[in-house]
Amino acid sequence: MNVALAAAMPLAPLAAALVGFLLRSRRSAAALAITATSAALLAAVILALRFDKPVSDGYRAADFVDLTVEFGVRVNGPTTLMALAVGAVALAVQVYSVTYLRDDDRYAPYAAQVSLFTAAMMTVVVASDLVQLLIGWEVMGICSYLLIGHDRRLPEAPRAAVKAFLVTRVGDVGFLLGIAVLGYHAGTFRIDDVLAHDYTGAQLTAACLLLLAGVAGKSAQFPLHTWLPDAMAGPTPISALIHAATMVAAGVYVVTQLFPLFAQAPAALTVLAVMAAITMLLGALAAMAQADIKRVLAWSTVSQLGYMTGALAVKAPGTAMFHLLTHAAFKALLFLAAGAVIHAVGSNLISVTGGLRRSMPATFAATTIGLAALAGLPPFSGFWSKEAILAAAMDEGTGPGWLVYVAGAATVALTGWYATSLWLQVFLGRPRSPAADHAHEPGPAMRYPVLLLAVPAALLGFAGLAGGFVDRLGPGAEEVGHLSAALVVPLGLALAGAAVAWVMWRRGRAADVPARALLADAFHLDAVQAAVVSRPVSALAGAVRRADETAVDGAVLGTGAAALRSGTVLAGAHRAALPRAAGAALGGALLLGLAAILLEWVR
Amino acid sequence: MTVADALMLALGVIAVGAGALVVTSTHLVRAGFYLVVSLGATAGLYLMLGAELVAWVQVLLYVGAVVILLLFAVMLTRAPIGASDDLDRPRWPGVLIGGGAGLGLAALFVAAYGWMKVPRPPSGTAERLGEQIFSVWVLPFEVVGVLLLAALVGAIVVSRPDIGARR
Amino acid sequence: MRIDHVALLPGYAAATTAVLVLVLDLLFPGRRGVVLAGAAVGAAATAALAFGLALSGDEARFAFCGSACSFTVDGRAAALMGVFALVTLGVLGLSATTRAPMGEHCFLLACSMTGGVVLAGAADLITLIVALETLTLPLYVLVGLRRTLVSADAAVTFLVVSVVATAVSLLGAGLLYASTGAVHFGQMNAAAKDPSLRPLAVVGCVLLLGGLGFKVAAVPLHAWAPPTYDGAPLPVAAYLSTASKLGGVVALVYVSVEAVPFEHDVAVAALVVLALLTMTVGNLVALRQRRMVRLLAWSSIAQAGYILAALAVPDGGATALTYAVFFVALELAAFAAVVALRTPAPVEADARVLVPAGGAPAVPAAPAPQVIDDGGTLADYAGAARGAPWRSAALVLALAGLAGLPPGIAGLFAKVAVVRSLVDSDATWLAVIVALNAVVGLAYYVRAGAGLFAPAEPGTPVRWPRPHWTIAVTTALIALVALVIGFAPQIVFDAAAAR
Amino acid sequence: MHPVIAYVIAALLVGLGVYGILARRNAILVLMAVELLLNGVNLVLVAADTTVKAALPATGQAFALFVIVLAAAEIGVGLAIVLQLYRMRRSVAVDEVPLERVP
Amino acid sequence: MNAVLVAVLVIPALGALASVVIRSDRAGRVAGTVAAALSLVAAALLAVDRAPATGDRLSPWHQVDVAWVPAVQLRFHVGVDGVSYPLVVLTALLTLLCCLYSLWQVPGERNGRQLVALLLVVEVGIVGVFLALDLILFFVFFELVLLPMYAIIAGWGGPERRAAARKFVLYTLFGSVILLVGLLVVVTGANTADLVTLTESSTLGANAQRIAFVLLAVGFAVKSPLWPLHTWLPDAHTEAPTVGSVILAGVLLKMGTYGLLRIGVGVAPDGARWASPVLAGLAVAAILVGGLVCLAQTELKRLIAYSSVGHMGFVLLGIATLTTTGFQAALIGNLAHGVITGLLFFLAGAIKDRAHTGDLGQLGGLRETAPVLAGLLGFAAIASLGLPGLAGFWGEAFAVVAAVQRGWPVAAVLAALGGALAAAYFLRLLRRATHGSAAPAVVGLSPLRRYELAAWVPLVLLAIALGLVPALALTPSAHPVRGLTAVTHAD
Repeated sequence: MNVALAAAMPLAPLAAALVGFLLRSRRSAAALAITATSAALLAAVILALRFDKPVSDGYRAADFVDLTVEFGVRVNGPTTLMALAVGAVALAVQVYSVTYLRDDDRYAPYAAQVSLFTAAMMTVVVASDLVQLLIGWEVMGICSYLLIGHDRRLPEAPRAAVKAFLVTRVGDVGFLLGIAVLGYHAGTFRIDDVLAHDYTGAQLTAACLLLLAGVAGKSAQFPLHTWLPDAMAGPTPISALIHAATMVAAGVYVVTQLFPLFAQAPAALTVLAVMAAITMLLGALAAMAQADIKRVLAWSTVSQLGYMTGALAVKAPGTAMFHLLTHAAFKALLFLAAGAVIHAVGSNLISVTGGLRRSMPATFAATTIGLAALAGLPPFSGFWSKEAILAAAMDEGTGPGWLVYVAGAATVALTGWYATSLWLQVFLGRPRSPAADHAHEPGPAMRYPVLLLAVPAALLGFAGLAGGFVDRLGPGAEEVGHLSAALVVPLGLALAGAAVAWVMWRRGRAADVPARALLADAFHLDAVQAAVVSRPVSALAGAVRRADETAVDGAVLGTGAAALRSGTVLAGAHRAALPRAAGAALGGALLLGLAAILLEWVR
Repeated sequence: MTVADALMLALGVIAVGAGALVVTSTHLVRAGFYLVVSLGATAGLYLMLGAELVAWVQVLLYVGAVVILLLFAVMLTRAPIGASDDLDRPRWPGVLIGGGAGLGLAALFVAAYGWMKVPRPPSGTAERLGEQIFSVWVLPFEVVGVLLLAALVGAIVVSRPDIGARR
Repeated sequence: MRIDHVALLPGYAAATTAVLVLVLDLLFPGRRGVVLAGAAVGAAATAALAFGLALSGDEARFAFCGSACSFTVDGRAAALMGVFALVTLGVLGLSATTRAPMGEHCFLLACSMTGGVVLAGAADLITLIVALETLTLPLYVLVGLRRTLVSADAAVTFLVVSVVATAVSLLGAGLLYASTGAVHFGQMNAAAKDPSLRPLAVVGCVLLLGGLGFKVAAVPLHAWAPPTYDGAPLPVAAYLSTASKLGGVVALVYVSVEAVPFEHDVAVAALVVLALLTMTVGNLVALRQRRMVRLLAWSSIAQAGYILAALAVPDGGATALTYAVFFVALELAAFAAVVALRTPAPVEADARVLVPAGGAPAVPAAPAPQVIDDGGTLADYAGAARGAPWRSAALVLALAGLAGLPPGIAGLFAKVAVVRSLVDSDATWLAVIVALNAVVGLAYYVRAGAGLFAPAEPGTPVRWPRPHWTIAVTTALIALVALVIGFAPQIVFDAAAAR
Repeated sequence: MHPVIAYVIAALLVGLGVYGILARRNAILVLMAVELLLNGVNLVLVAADTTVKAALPATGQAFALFVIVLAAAEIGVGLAIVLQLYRMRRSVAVDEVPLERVP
Repeated sequence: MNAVLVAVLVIPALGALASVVIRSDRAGRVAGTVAAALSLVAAALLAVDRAPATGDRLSPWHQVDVAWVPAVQLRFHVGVDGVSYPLVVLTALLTLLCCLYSLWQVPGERNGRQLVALLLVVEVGIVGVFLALDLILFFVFFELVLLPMYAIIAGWGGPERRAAARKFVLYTLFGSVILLVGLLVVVTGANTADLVTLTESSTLGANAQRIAFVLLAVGFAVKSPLWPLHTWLPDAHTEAPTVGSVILAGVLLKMGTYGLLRIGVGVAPDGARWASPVLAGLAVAAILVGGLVCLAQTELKRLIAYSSVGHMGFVLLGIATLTTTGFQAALIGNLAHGVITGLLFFLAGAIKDRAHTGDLGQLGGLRETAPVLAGLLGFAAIASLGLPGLAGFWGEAFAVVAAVQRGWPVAAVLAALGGALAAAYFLRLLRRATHGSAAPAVVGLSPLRRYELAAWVPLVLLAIALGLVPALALTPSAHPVRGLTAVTHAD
């Protein structure tokens, strides 16, 4: 039964997607998509309620004789929670999109793509085999590509879409190789068998580092984070679903699922810690300087993902899982709310908002909850998970632990700053544009998902006090729900950040951060990437093409031309009179005779 | 160095000398006559080597027929009777290849036989040869008959354009 | 002196045909059809007798045996006689509209056939050379019978080079006799002990092979072939490139395999050199040809190169003959298609080409263009595929076969056989060269074939008149044969191996 | 007697024939040169009879006879063809006979 | 069943004959199409009542064995097994689709029945290659394809067709003559041309095996094509008519890879092991060069052609590893490439026919004016860049896995990067062709016809099916592949 439920979670949206691509009318498309997603969510709920012990089942899908690939499901605690989160956010987004894309004639394929994404994400969640997981993993990527490129009005959309897919794909090269290493040594790709297999240290380190490349790509970790902010060109609901709640978290989720391997590869964990520290600080700093609501949220996502990987780096996957869930809730909430704001003022820019407190009370309330959770203010969900991570880092105590702790603490302050600053600039004060003057709440289909998401964003933290929930988070969740005296430090930092932001806002200088240009451009890492990778590759491509056409093909054509030329020369030798023929005959005979004699003599 | 050798040498000198004139003379007609001389001398050599039949056939067929034919051809092609200077092409290929062939062959023979001495072959081999031709070599003999017939008809049909015009 | 007249039957038949034609021509002056029919019947009878002989029994038949026999008819020889006769038959079938006097045309062909038939059975140098000469000499005349400047040039070229080559091979034969004291193949083999005479034998062997190389147009004795083929009437060109070439191959096989095995390595060296030169030069020059018949001529030179290559390996004789037979079938099919496509214009046109004695240009003049009586340029075939699909199909089949590609599977098997025998005797390098030459070959075969499908250029009124019915039938039959032996090649392989 | 003399004479005749074939423009002279060459060949054949221990005595002479006949036949046809060439070109110069043809 | 085996070869031949002799163009095309359909049925039927496996390396399900030309050891020995069966079916299917397409659309609208006839002849040749169990017979069929394909390109192709067709026929003939020498080295060395015997018990000496394998590999590499012997492919593809490109990319190239696996590896395993590193190196080079050239390519069909070079590189890499994983990956990669690239060329042809240009600079905004076409193009491109869940994935991913397995990490990494390159150039293609605002060239395109969809949909479904149920292709070939690697690893 549980197996069937788990199988239903990806299959229902998949079916909806396949059918949906053929549909034309938006009504039926919407109905189909919402039904299927609800079905998936329902299955997830039932599964979460019925779940008692981990199960795993599957069938052999591909037979490579000495390697086999299995398609199946593998259910354990984190699986159920993750499925729940994915289902909920997906449903919220589907409903929200119906209104958000009211006047878009390509809604039907959009809905189908979202369904396909849901199916892929669910596949990643329940996959029982690494290759199966890879399938879901990459299909998510292509859906993200398609959906980012959805908006035809934005000239930068296609570029952003391609960038998002390519950067993650580069990471996936490592992911594929990592899977290959694991599967080759274990002789199978079944996750359970892989976890059970006894690898040598070198194999593990290699495999884990390779996997981390993929994780970095998907979860936008430094240095492969550059695609996520650009991905904001996609429709806001997509940003909420894919680039905040689910796909970007998939990397973290996969690591939690494979954590036993990472636990034996300290080198990989150290790398992960460094990655995480850089990522969270980088994200927070960049978020401070953005002028665009969505980009603020995007960078904050980067930074929050840094927290999760940091938790993993300090061997607390359960805690990472916890933060993943809370983050999914409040970040989805924030994006959808931001969507409402953008919808109301018709622009992404913070500078055209202001004083929306009165005109959009519901959105204001929801955003307040979301930002509070983001900033880690008690009692909102973000507070609990972030505290747990920092506590875990402190307990870890080793170098990586401290690194994560210090970076995390610093990030808390920065987060407090930009969260508050955003909140103040958008909702308080006076409207800074006519659009902000006439802003109004969106329709119910957009309002209710926001409000519904506000509930977990506010309260999910308390689940950490429930033992059963904590067990489901999987190993390394000891810190969850245990508050210690140490929490005053981050809390204080957060409040300090908020205070600074308030002061600056009061002085009307909320926007001018020190070194604004540098931060806004995230330390010019994009330019670096272009200079180090993109441009050399395209230059190389041009060179190779020229070489292929001139040298390789040239050799071929040259041979032909040479044959023709020699033909011409020889034919010219025959453009003569009869005696030459006789001469050739006699001369040839003479030469043959002489040659024969010489041959005779040498013998 | 016997009498026979001396005789052979003399005939040889005649044959070769006349041959040289054949291929160098600037008079077409004279070239024909030099050819007669050369062939005749060779016939003499055949006699020395005990091949009467060959010798006489040579005299009859060549000196009697072939050369006459050649001379007729010379006349029919309205060739100048006197000296004409346009008979020769650039010489060097001829000199090169001809010289190479002649001297090479000569060297070959000298190397092969040296100053070997053989008894002078008995004369009167004619009848033996005759019966051989009509026993062992009768097949090529018959075929040669066909060949000559073809040559005859061919020569006629080529040299008489009016046959071609007939339908 | 034992004479097995059964063995001689095909020869008799051939000679009789010649005489019969002469008589018929006297009895029925101007009745071209009768003469042609008579000749055809004679050739058919010869072929029938030969193949009957081939199938009659396994043991070889001998004739004119003193201490050794000068005429041997085994299965292979009989089959070859049959092939000569069939080729002659085919050429006769294509001659229906030739502008040469029919009586002489058929007579000379019959004489030539006689030479071929005897050649197939020859077992001593004298018979071999006489037969070969009988095969060749009538062709001088036939080539000249078009009575145009071009054909006169062709005839003289053919004559001079041929005479020279004959002289060379005679010299070789003489040296061989001088060193071995025998002319019968078997005995020559046994003789040649005296080491001081070996150089003579070596040179003789090489000169003989070289001289015979003229008949297969092996480089450097090849230069006569293109102008001669191009100048000759089409059927005669067909005969030259098939029967005459086959004669050369037979002679080469007999000499190199039967007569002078004691000089085998020398023979091989000579043949390899000839083969490399021949196939490469032939193919490369063929690339530049614009006239159909010249292209076929150069391609047949290249093909001779493959045959020589096959000859250059031990027991390559059978392979060489096999290849030669396949080649003859395809080449004849090609020429038949060309004849069928280039149906001569009405006879009145003659007056214009026949330069009357008296006022002739001193410089080589291009043939009067308005008269279609030669292969023409490749461009002249544009639009043929549309105007004359079946004839074009036959030509394409033949060209494909010559290139060694399906649908002309016969050619493919021929190539396979040659490469196989080369690889088999560890001459893989030579096999590779042959293979690469095949690629060059395809280049011009494709060009010729594609020319048929090119759209006829506007302005020139291209019409494809129906050919004379005998030509049509003959072409169809030859193409059919070329196709069928592609699917049943084993016949040829067996015949070539039968001793 | 010393057959080598005959042989050398033959060789020289052959050489002269070759030279003639290559150096002469007039077709008839070319044919004469061919006769010279064949004559040399005959001399070789006849001389061979005296030196070699023949399986069948005097084979060389027989061969020589056949060669003479072949030569005669060739000359006959050859001259006819040369005459035809003359009718066409009013000239029998072999180096006016082209191997290549302009289409 | 053996009757069916022969029928698979005979039906298309008869169809070709029929469509030529029938006077009416329309009727000729129909007759040919019917024959193609019948041959597809026959091909599909081959899977039923298989003979039990006799050998462990090559044991045909059905076979026909008749003496033909003993002199060159040629027997008419054909048979089908798990390795060849999917390819045979694919060939029959693609031919049928091309014939269907040609029922309505023939370039220049000139003598379509000849085109159909040529397509059928090509089918005979290709199917024959896949069925042949005799080396010489294999070669005969291998050659049979050349001239008809030349005629298709030269007769119905684009403006530069003559040169392209010439290059194609000469270059590939070069390959096949080298192949011939290699085959004959094997035949004369082992004194048999029977593939079953040779594969089951190779009596070939090590040295002969090396010579043979090198010659065979060169021959097949030209056909496949393997860098640097690939330059005939882009021209041929660019100039060939749509159906020509489809057949060319879909199945004709497979003759090379199939031959390399079935004959090269099967007959000269020692030679294969000896040469495999070089082969792998070239394969990786092909992957990277193909990808990079595509990245700088501006012509639609040329780009797809070069992508084929890259994809076949993956297949050859799989073969070069000499592991079961590699072989299986190569086989399914063959099929996937056939299906997907066939679809891509169909679409490219449709676009070029409508927009009258294949220049990516002049295309653009296709999804605004022709959303379905753009969607299908997107699907095909995504499938072709090896997205997991679609057909292309298995071959490429597991070629990489096989490289890891063989202990060639560098090759694996480079190949995987090549996969990323594939993503790069295909997304670049989509961005240039479909995204953005509609370019003038793509405004007012005629809508898709029903027959076009009929020709494409089967390929789309097949691409999805192979992606989700790879067992379709992998299960039948598992047994022979195990046997083959048993040979190559027998030290």
